Amino acid sequence: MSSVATVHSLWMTAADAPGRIPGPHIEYAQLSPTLIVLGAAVLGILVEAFLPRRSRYHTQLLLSVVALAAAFAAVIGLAAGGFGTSKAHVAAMGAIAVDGPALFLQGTILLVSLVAVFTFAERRLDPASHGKRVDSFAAQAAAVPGGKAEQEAVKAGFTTTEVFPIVLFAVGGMLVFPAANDLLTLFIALEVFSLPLYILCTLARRQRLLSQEAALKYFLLGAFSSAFLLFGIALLYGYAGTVTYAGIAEVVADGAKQIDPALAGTMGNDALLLIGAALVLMGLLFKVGAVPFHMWTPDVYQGAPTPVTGFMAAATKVAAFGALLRLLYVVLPGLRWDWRPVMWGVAIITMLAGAIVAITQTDIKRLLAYSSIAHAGFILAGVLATSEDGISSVLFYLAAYSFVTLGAFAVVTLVRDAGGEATHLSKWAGLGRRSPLVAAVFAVFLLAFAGIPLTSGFAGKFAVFKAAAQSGAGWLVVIGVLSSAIAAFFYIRVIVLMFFSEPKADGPTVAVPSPLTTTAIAIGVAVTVVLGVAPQYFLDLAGQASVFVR
Amino acid sequence: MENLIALLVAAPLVGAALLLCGGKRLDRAGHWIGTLLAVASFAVAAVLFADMLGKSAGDRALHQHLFSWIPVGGFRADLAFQLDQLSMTFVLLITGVGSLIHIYSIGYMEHDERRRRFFGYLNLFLAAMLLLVLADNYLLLYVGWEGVGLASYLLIGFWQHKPSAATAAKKAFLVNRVGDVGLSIAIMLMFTTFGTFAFGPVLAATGDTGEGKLTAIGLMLLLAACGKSAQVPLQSWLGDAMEGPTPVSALIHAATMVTAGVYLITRSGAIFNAAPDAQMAVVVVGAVTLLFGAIVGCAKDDIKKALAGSTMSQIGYMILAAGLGPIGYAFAIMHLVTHGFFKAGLFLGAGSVMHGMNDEVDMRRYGGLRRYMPVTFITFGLGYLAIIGFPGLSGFFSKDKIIEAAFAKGGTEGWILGGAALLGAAITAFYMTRVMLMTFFGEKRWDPQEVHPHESPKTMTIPMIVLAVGSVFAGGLFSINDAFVSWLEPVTSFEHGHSPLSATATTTATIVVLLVGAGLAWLMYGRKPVPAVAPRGSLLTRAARRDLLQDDFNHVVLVRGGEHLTRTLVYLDHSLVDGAVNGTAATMGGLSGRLRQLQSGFVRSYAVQMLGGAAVLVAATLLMRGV
Amino acid sequence: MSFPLLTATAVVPAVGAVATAALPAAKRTAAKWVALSFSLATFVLALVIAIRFTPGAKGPFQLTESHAWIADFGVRYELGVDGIAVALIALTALLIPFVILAGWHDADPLEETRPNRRWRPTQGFFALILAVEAMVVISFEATDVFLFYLFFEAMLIPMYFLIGGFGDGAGEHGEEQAATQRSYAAVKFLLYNLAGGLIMLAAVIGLYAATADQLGAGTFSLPQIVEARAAGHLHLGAGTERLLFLGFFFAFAVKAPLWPLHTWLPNAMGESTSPVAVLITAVVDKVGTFAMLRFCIQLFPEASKWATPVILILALISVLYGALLAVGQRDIKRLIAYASISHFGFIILGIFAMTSQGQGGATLYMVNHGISTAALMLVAGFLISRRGSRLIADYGGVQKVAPVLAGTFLIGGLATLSLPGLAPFVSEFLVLVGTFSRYPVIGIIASAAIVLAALYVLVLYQRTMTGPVKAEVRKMPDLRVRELVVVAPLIALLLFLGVYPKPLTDLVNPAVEHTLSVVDKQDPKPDVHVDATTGGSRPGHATHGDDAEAAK
Amino acid sequence: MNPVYYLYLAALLFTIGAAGVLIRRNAIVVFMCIELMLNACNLAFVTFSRMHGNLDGQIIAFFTMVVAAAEVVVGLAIIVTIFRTRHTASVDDASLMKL
Repeated sequence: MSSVATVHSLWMTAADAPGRIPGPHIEYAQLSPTLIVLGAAVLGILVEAFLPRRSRYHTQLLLSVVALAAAFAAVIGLAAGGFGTSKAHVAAMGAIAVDGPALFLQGTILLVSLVAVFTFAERRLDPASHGKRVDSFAAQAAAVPGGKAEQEAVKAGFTTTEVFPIVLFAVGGMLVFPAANDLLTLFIALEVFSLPLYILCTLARRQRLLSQEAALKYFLLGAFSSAFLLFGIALLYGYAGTVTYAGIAEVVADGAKQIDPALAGTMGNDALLLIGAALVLMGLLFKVGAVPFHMWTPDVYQGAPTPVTGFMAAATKVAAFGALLRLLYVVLPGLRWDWRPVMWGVAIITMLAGAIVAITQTDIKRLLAYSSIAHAGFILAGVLATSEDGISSVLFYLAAYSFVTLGAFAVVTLVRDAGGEATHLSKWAGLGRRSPLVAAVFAVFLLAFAGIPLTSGFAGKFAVFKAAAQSGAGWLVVIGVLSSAIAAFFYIRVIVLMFFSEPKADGPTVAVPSPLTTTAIAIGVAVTVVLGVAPQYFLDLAGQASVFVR
Repeated sequence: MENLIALLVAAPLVGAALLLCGGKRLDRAGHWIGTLLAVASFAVAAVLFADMLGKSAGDRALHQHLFSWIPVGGFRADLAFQLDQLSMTFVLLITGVGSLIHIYSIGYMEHDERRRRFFGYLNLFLAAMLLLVLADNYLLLYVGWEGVGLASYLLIGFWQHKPSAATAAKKAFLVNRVGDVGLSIAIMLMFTTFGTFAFGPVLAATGDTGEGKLTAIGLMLLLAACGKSAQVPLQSWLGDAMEGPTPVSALIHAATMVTAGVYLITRSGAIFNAAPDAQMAVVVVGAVTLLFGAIVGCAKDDIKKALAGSTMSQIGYMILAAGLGPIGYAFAIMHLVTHGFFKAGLFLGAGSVMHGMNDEVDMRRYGGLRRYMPVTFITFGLGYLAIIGFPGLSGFFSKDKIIEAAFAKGGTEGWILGGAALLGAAITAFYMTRVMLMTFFGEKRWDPQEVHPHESPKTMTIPMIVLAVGSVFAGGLFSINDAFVSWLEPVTSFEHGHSPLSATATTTATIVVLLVGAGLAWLMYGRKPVPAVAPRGSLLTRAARRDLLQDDFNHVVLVRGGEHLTRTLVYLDHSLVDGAVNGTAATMGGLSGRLRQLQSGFVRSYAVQMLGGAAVLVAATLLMRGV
Repeated sequence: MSFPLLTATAVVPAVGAVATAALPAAKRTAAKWVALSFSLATFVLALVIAIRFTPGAKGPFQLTESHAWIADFGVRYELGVDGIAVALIALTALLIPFVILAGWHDADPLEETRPNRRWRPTQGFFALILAVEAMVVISFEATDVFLFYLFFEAMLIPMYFLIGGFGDGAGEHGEEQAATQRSYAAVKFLLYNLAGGLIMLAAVIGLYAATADQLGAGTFSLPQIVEARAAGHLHLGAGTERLLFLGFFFAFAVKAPLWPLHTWLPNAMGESTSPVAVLITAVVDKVGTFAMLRFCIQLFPEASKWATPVILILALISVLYGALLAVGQRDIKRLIAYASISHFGFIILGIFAMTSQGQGGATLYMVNHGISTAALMLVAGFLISRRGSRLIADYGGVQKVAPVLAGTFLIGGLATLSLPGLAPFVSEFLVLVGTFSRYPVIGIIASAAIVLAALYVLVLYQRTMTGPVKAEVRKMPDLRVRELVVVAPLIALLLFLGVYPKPLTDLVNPAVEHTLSVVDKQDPKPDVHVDATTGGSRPGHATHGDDAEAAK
Repeated sequence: MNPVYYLYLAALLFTIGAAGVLIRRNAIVVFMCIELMLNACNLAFVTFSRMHGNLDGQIIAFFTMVVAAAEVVVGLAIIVTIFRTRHTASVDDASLMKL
């Protein structure tokens, strides 16, 4: 908000002598994670521009990995420096919060992205074309699918190494999103990580029609929802006269403060406040994929290149829920009694709808999409606890969930047949007989989704439900467990398919991945098990990080 | 001395274990081992008996406590034996007759390749039966009670390859189980009433509790007795039980096991004495059964089934006597013992006949056999005379006493019961004479080409002779200055009944009816030849051939009804209980199918839904505030 | 701190599972022996527990272990055993070796050459069995509700694979359909129990919320909660307590299984191989009844009393219903399954009769039923494996060709109909007496099952074993040595515990007393007090002549 | 005149935009409608800014324009690719993925 604030003060002090405009005070050190990532992204663009084609892949990969690792290190540094707890404060002149939740979520996002980048860089799965190993991205996104240009591009062995900087941009946005401390920053961050994602969706090497369609849908609906978000922001601004979280919260807290009667129509007008809040919430709910704003999820998850889907499913949820938490806990706590019941409703239909619709899915990626919707519902249950337990449980759940998702989609990339990935469930029949290991790993992820004890899924579920129950929403918990019982059904279905049904003759083959994907999956399994068996350390972490700075 | 008691049970038990687990290598010596152990048990019994006679009537009861069996809370069941005069009587009967029948079986089962197992089962039976009569508490008695049930199941179904045998065995066990439920409920009642179910305390405490409870206990005990002793209404199994080898019929279904009911009632005398209603029920059951059995006995052409009917009826006498209370207990037991002798003898005789007639059981295919198997004829004849109560033989003394006691019940009841008993005596005479005539007299109705009747080997005849001797003299011995009564008196207590008729009157009446019955039989089967195929006969006859339709009743009501019930339940379990579960799953599937239609694939419909959602969201938020 | 015996007992089989699973495809026989030896080691440890355990010592639990685990959830790693737990652990550890032996060839791959060598069904089979054992053992030991819940739920997964993954190849309409039926049964089993478990999860969370609300810090430690309640620090409102109770009970009733939640059992037992079927009824389901006794009643005494009437009725229905349906079955294994339902009815009846006989009997029942069903089911399995059919109608006259098999089968059957002299009689009679002494009518109605049991067992025996020898059966071999080794000890045990159950009762009684003290229920007193010293019947008769007078 | 009218206008424009998104088939037009919605927001911002007498709203309007421009870049890129693939820009034709 630097600029806004300064200009504002200028306006007020127009009378006295113009002169020294005080430069904004930015704590670069504390913003370092974001800055590192975005800087790397810019570098990446330059690399694309100036490096010869053959050396780009490795450079980009190295660059992004180093950047993300460095950013993560920075986050750790900040956390160690106590910015998560004692020294938590609002940086960049009120634009960005540096506090526990922000750092925890940024850390999670960075780790997830790091792992995701591995899957992006995977080049062993697709059969080598013309002697060159290729990844799962289009040779030349601009070329018409099946057209002459594309064939040439393929023959020339082009690859879209741009994905790396694009991902970095997205990550940058995601880092800001949960830390945004005023509505404008929120909006900008949203766009900054959405636009790259739209692009990433179009880049699939196989089934490009689906890929492009997914992008279109995602883009249109995303833009549509962000328009609502923006309008909501406008209304809130109209209500409070400011867009800083603290400012709005203040106004909300002590209701209509005395202002000149001319503005009585707007200032402190609850209608503005409520409608605005609702619209902003809608914008965020769209991103987390809560019913009824979830339509994009299945289509986009299915159409997008699987590594992108994994990244999106994991990282976007983390970022969006972070923003949602901050909004509800920092901006609108005074409004609790208004939004809680509404959000309860949203949580319930999200849990139920997600679980129920998933039962009849036939495509593994769509199945996971719906399961992610159901999980959004579970997380909402934690969000609504409006207690520190609620925050910490959500943080923990997000961490646990994102790695499971990433791992699951990584496994999906392995199961392939002539037409690329074999995502239709019928193709997965008897996978357990063909390659028990892969099937077993996938089963672990599914069980984690289902929330079977001794997996991270169970710990997370228990945490959020516990928080909900303690906040007095016991019936929400009951509905939650019921819908997870329904959800269990389709996870089990997949396991049955993999282990108990005879393998088909023309079944898919399981490609042997490079160390990159292997690492990704391994990390996924490790996190799933560790957080399932010995979650205490991470619960503590989330616990310490569960205080928002105001 | 009391430490020997366990030995009584142990000997046959060891035998059973040896023979059943021993495997083929014991096939040769198996039957000898079995017999030896049975005899050993008898020897021990004899020793104990001698010792007991040496003591004064007061302290003859012995007691042996092995270990605490089931201790849970206030529930204390011990594995402990008690040997008093009553038990002693039974022990002698069981081991004695048992040993004889073991010996008999050696010959009888000679050609059966599973003889070893047969003897194993016999030993098992002895052990269980002895446990039953030696137990010092009802729960242990229950063990023996079901044990003999198992043994009889195994032995009835010994020729398992015959479906009829297997079915009969199953039937016997099931009907017995119904009775056993009665016993177990009785035990539970005792536990809740007295806090224990050991004979001593329970029987001592009958005074301190309400008659209602006691009546309930008594009726439950009666139910048990009915099951085991084939009394109406649970008598249906005994006839079919004749599917078993004849020695089995002799030992289990004539001499010992079926009399367990009488033992139970006599043993629980104190309870019944304090519960007149229960007593009355006992008497009625006894009277009804003694007529029922007798009538059935008249109509059967299968020699064993005829004898089975007679058994039923004779036990009816005992139960009747036991129901009369202190005036009857002793006579009940006495008749039980004498009956043990002659009925066993009769069965063995029948067995010997069948042995000689290649297992033909239809009396209409017999005739004039006295010439071919004299020993059998004589022993059987003596048994016959005994059972019809021919003056001077065992049956006369015991049965006569019971009839007298029945009259002594007093009032109209007395007359009715006495009359029934007399009638029973007459019918007994009739059907036994019938059996006698059809088997040993008249012209031969068998084909000399196929069957060559011959006398049985020594192993079979000797036991028959011994039993015959018993059935001749036992009654007389017992009645010498009421030896038997005074022997049992300390246990069962005895009162002299005051019959409206004088003893002599009763006796003469008995003899008269006896002669009438026998004469009638001679008129029907002695004078004119017996048709080789049964005539259609009167309605009653036909009913009697079918056990007075009692089986048909069971079949229609219980079996059919049960089948329908189970079939319905199986159906409901599938369609209703399970259907509910699968139903929910199906519903979910359907719901899911309908919901996913919303995902139409058109961006604009998504947008519409989002807008709608937004609208709802806003509306709801405003509603919450009530703006 | 002493040697963590309880943990070890759970860890050994777990290690065994890993070791077995790790063996390469070729080492099939080795896997079997490894599994067997580990299960035996577990049995030894269980014996050590039984020895180290001193019945009637102070405090509800012994050999306790306690470590911090997930502080945020108020979860501690708390183990401890009472007599009941010891008995059941011993049972489990005892049965598993037999299960493994009995299933020796059940998981051999059908044809030697598999498409790939990574598929190792045999290793998987035995590893899963051991995994189940480990989880069952630890859920018997857990005194922390959450810890218990964790494994109570987790054990579904290996069970699920055991049921769905391995069949006895005796399907009525060929292997293809058998496979589908199997996976249906497996899914049904899993979903049924998972649903129950999730309902329970809600209750568990509720319990945490309640304790956290009233004790400051949420806790799951059973002793702690019982203590707090006794000391009056913890007052769940009647409403809350009932809801929580129902949540717990539902899960356990599914597991037990109690009518009308039983329908998964016949499918599961019918489709799986008989060793697995034994694992289900004899071991895993016991966790349900055990948990009723340990958690439902001790955590929510008031609610337990409140719910008792309904539960007793349901249990009574199970008793009769199961027996009647058993009579109506055409499939040997399903018949045994329904018989088990009837028996579980008895167990639950005993537990909720709230008398020392009832609960003591119920505990004995768990053990005895485990042994007897194992005996019957395993012999049935041997029979089925010979003929390749589960249909009763396909047999006849077996005892002629395979007398030993028939004999053992009969003994198993007699145990199932709880014939006196065999172990189940003791427990069944105790349960009946215990029930009768507080609820006479229910006790009497339940006794009807005595007859029904005889009916289904004897009909089964008659149809399969007796009668003329069927052609298909003529070549049937008698029991082999391995099979005898499995059956003989079980039968011996049945006889021993039938004649001398005292060791078991001594073990169980104090635990039962403690449970009842938590619920504070006393056994009803008899009308007449007689000193229960068993003396000869002499003293009675001095007086009873007068009694007769008095009665008139 | 009362600045509130501008708010009404903004709301109206926003609604028109939203309606357009729902009604129009051509991706380009749909996209333009979204832009219209954004601009409606801008109007609202500016109005509020005037009412509150601070500049935040106007600054935000600038940011919004930038964002809108960025969206155009990305959006048109996507739409054009799809047009070249399918030779149609109708959003209803892009419905391969459903249910």
